[in-house]
Amino acid sequence: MTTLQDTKKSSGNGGSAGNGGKDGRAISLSSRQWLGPVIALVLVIIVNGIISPAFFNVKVVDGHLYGSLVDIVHRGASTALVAVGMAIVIGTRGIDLSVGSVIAISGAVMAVLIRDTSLSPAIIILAALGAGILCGLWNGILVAFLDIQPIIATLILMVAGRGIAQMITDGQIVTFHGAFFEAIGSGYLVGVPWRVIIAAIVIAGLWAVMRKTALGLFVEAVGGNARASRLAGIDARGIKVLAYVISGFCSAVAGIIIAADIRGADANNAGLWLELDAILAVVVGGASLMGGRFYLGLTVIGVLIIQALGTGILLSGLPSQYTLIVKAAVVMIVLLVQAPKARQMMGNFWRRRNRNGQ
Amino acid sequence: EMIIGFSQIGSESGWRTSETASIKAEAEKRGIDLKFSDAQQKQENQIKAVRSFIAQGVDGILLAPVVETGWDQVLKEAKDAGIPVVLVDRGVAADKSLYLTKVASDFVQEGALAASWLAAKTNGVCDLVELQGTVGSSAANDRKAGFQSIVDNFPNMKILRSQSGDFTRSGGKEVMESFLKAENGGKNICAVYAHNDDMALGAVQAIKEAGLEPGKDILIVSIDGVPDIFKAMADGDTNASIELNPHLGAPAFDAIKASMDGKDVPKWIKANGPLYLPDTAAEEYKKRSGS
Amino acid sequence: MADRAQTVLSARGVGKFFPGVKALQDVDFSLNSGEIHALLGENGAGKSTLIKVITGVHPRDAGTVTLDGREIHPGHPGEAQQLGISTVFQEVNLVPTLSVAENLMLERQTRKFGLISWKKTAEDARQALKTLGLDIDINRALGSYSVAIQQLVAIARAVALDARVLILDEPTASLDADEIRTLFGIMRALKAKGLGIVFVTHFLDQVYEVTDRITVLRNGRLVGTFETAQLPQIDLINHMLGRELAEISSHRHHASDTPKDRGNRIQIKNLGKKRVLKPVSLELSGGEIVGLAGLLGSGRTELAELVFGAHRADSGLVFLDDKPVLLRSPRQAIRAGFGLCPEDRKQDGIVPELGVRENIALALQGRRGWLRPIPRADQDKFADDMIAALGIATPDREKPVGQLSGGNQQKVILARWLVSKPVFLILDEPTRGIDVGAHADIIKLIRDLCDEGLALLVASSELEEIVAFADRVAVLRDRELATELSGAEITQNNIIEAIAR
Amino acid sequence: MVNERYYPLLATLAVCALLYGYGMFEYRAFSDTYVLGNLLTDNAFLIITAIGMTFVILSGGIDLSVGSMIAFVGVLMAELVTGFGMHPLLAVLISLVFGGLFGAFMGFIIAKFDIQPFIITLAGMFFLRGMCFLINLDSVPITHDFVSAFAGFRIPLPGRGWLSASAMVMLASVLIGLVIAHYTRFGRNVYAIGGDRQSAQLLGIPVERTLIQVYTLSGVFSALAGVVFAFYTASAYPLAAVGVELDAIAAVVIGGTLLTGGMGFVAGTFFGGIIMGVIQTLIAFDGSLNSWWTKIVIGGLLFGFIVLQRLITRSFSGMRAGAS
Ligand SMILES: Nc1ncnc2c1ncn2[C@@H]1O[C@H](COP(=O)(O)OP(=O)(O)OP(=O)(O)O)[C@@H](O)[C@H]1O
Ligand SMILES: Nc1ncnc2c1ncn2[C@@H]1O[C@H](COP(=O)(O)OP(=O)(O)OP(=O)(O)O)[C@@H](O)[C@H]1O
Ligand SMILES: [Mg+2]
Ligand SMILES: [Mg+2]
Repeated sequence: MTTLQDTKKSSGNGGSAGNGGKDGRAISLSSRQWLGPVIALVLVIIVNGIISPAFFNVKVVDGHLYGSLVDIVHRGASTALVAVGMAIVIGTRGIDLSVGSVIAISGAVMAVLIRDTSLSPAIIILAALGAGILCGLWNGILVAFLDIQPIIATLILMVAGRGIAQMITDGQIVTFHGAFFEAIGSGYLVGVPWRVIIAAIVIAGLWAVMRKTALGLFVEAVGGNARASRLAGIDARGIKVLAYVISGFCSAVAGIIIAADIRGADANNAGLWLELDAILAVVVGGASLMGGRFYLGLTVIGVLIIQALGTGILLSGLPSQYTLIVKAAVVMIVLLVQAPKARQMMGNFWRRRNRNGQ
Repeated sequence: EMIIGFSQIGSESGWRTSETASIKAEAEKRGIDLKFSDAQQKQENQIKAVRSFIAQGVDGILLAPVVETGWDQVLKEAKDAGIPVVLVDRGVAADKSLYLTKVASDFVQEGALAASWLAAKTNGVCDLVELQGTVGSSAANDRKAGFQSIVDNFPNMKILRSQSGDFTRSGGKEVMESFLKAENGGKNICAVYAHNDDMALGAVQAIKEAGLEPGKDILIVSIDGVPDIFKAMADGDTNASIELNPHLGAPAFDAIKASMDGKDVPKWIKANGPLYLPDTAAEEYKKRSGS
Repeated sequence: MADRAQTVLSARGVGKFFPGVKALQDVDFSLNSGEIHALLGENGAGKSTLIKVITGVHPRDAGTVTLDGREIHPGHPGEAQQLGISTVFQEVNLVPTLSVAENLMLERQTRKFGLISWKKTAEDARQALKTLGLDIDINRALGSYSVAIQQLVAIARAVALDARVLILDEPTASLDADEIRTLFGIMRALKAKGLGIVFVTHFLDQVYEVTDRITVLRNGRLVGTFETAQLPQIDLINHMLGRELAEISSHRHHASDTPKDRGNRIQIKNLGKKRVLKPVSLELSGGEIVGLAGLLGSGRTELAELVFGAHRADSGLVFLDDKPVLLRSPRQAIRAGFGLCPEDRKQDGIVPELGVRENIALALQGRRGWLRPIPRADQDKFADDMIAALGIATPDREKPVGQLSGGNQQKVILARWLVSKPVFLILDEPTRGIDVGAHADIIKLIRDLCDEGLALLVASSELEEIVAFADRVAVLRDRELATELSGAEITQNNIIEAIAR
Repeated sequence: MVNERYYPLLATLAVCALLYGYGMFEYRAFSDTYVLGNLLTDNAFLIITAIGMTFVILSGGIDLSVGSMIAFVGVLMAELVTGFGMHPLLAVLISLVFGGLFGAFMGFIIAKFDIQPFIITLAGMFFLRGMCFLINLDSVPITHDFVSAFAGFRIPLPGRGWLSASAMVMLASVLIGLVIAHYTRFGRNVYAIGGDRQSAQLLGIPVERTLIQVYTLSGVFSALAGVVFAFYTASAYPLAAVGVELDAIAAVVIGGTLLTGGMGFVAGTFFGGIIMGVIQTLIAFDGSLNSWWTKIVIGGLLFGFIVLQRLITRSFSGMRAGAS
């Protein structure tokens, strides 16, 4: 049963003073926002299980968790980081196409420093993160201060950034060794992959900063109506810059993880087309590209849906040429099921049927 | 001084960057003014570049075509302008009179060579998995076809699974991880055939992380001969790699020179690389990483 | 006339539900040809919703609508237009990026051989504006004009459509007396031609001036339809509110005798900007309310924006208690304790996706900075207090503001500034679209704040409002301060004289 | 004085002229009509795509499926002409109809269900690319007399250059785009919807229908671009035109169209496409940039132009203000 319509008792609509607001528990759409993505995720996972019964096997190999389910989280960690940064940018009514290039740049900085210097890992990581933050700063300034439209502003770095990364690595995959970095890529802490822990920490930290301070509100206000926010005393430009900086930072962390994973910086291919998956995840998680609202938790679920889908396709043994079609179809279905308009239509349809049935 | 235009596909892999570097170095050595254009993986950009070379009246053009078809028109224009075109590292499906020569190896043959080696190594009994290159790319198509043509002759050789790892290291690793899971933790898999070395290197890590020993529990054969694969072979992680020769500058320039001198040039200057095995790997690695 | 009248448009048993809100329930409404019919009710009563249901913006959940006796089911406003229902919706609903001419002629450009003839179209556009006596450059983007001009263009467009029924949802909200007179002239002429006109407003004297009948809605239900001539104003108000209106004290507010003691002395000295506003000097102190009067485009909004730092002034300074205030951005103004409730609530006011609570907390939070979030409990309390004090009609405090009725959006923005406790508040057309009941509440609230030492500058096109509560009135003319009136000088006639001189 | 709404267009024109002038100044061969003819020919498919994209962007949307559409139409044509022996013109017709239908389908979902165009067309992009792989994994020639005649057709220009059939199709498309944008109700409605969708709806514009038409139009234009591309290379390749959607968007934006919708010009898109082409040509003429510098320079030039355009637009406004 859909209960989209009116769940309150018919006490009028609070037209007279003092009546509204007290009864704040009326179920609004937003409180059920999580339903669609979670159902979609469960469905994809169930289908995976049907395709490949081994899918649900999780066992302990060499003292760490091992299995397809673990793989989804493991592989999804870097995409989730990028997507969460993307969600915040989208919250300000922006978009960041440069994340893939930022991943390449931070990975390249890290690999080259490891290869050519004997700096301590902490400094190398800081340098890689710094590179990502600089990239974000550049995007933010273009968008907020030069008023360049976000798609184009970040397209610039998307194109040039990969060139910069290639320049740093000389167009070769720079391989490196070192226990510390290998652990980041494929090490475990009490059976849980380090990269998952890192991603979880960063995402939880961002969630706290966004939701436990007023920053999240500011981001959403700026995305909803930048002019009005400015007039309400919010530094709209600053908030925009900050959003891109956060996105740059998240991409840099992802870049570090990705490079550590293959023990090399692949400037040519690292993070290629990842921006599309990240944006997809944000939208599958229920946010609007028109800004004004963002959901970090649902974005992560969106990432897991996409990752589970990819893993499912690989497990199914379906020839590679079908991958894109399946992906397109599933994304389409998930979006349609989630779209409020479509739900509304289905709701109407059900009500009509029930009415006729009675 | 000779002016030669070089339209390169892009810089999508370390191998291609080496090829570019090698051709540039060769040009410098010979005092050739090389006009380089990177097409960012797009045929239309390559056509633009070739036309720009024609407009500038260069003495010759090197073209590393991103795809095999669609060159007739622009090659005709070059021919009309009297500019010889040398295809490097890949061929085109155009009339042979439209270009001077092709300096390239044969992808199909590479695939066949890999399969032959594997068949010999396993006495024709092997269930293997394949890491394909980018779907639709000619290198992936041909390396797959060549390999398959040999496997078809061995009833006890079977390709269990074949997925695209997009020619990248992380792609190879991710796909291999799922193969291992789908094939009983890797116990069903006798060998991996990777369309390039980078994917093989990714697979090595996936196999290690699954608790198996690459090169022993699962044999690995790949193509390209990038420096890192020699290290891996020397360490015993992979078993064979077929080199794709990146040093195509010298034969290409020679061909242009020869045709200017009015000499005949063969239509296909084969540049196939050999199959390398672990025994020479350490030495080869030293050679390649040293230079 | 009434007996020969014939029903053109009628709605029976109309219902409309939004999640959590019964916006309309079993509403009947009928409109005769050749009449002007007022549709009245509090903010959120369902007036705009009824109009939107009739014109096909929202699908209706129950009931029938007939036009000339035939049932109609317009799927979108375009179809309603084709059927002969021409509408000016609440808020300006034109396209700011298009030129004035294009806005006027959208979907009805003159075509030759299937292609638009721009020359003819421009002529028609000019013609349409002429009926309203509006002389502006029709090739400029509509967005470059003030809200009032945009409102007039929207009316011109609706009037120019050859319609059977004309619906005007608060068309007079941002117009001044002259324009309203022109509009009424046009309405009467159309009525004489046999059109049926639906007219929504919160100005009761306008209702008595032009309408023939009145339909009152309350909480989404029909209260009744009445002959205007037979309904005393006090009864009308009771019908609308469903209670007696607390008496509005009509005598003017007086600033305390010694305003200087209160602090919060604001001095505006030679504040000006080239091509926008000639230097203006004005002083006001805590507890004082200064009205800002002037014609359309006289520069009231500009002055407000300069004082608030929304635009940077070329010349002049603003002092607070003799200390100059840096006004490079609204943020700095807000830090100094200034507030501005903007004129254009859609563009500059609401953040539509955010809820009522968040919108109300925004300015206060902006002042505190992001590091010191207002605790949720406080936010809830602020929101609930304001919802109660201003009578904001909303099912709960989390409802996205974009889904509130126009008047309630205005209340939310006002609430935003009230909770931020400014020392100097500028209100630009603060009561636009606010119903009579709330109007009184708001004026009372503002007075209370002034008694606590707030200095208030109110720009308004409603002279009564200014007369009702201003201690002094500054009159702007042609982007220049013309005169100041104070004390007994403040009468509607004096202000009109000063404006029009 | 020119209406201020045309400043971005003038700015684009100025940038284009500046860039071309630089080329002529720097390289002797650049002033040859051969280069001009090549520019028109080589960028024909991009500009045709970008015209369709202009309408989408004007309506406030975006269409990411265009690149895949180009590839798919090529593969489809190859299959029809080479596989089924169909006459190319019939195959063209089928392709255009397919493009329109596919666009209409995406538009339908975008308009009816209110789902973001970015995502729907992204799914469309995946889907069409996937369809290419299903039909054909290889690059294949399209051999037919008509195709070679089209590819070989040329009207000589003074100098060494010529106008190719592709270029003429492109110029015709620009004209058609101009007429649709500025002289039809549909065109003006697109501007209105992009300017303020809600208001447009209230003003009586059939928003849903218009949006469906916009994506249909984009589908047809990108299919036409696919046809031109297939004829231009006389071949089909499932990986063709990867990333062309971004080039098209860049061309539209460089042409002075606002991505937020409601403001922009088809003529600007034409020059935007030419600017993109001139950048490529200049880099090829220079021939000294290595792979990574090529990327960095393209990004840098993109940045430079957008900033330059801003400055020019602003100084136009300044001039006007001074005059009045
Ligand atoms: N799109 C919407 N979604 C949800 N609720 C809505 C929507 N539009 C209107 N409502 C609700 O319907 C009720 C009636 O609103 P309506 O706009 O009709 O009021 P109104 O009488 O026009 O008030 P005002 O005088 O303030 O304009 C309000 O409670 C409002 O919150
Ligand atoms: N009659 C007019 N003709 C041309 N432009 C006008 C006219 N009236 C206003 N404008 C434009 O509208 C803009 C807004 O004017 P402004 O906000 O100062 O008016 P106001 O005094 O606040 O009156 P209101 O708020 O009632 O419109 C001005 O920048 C001006 O360009
Ligand atoms: Mg209303
Ligand atoms: Mg004003």
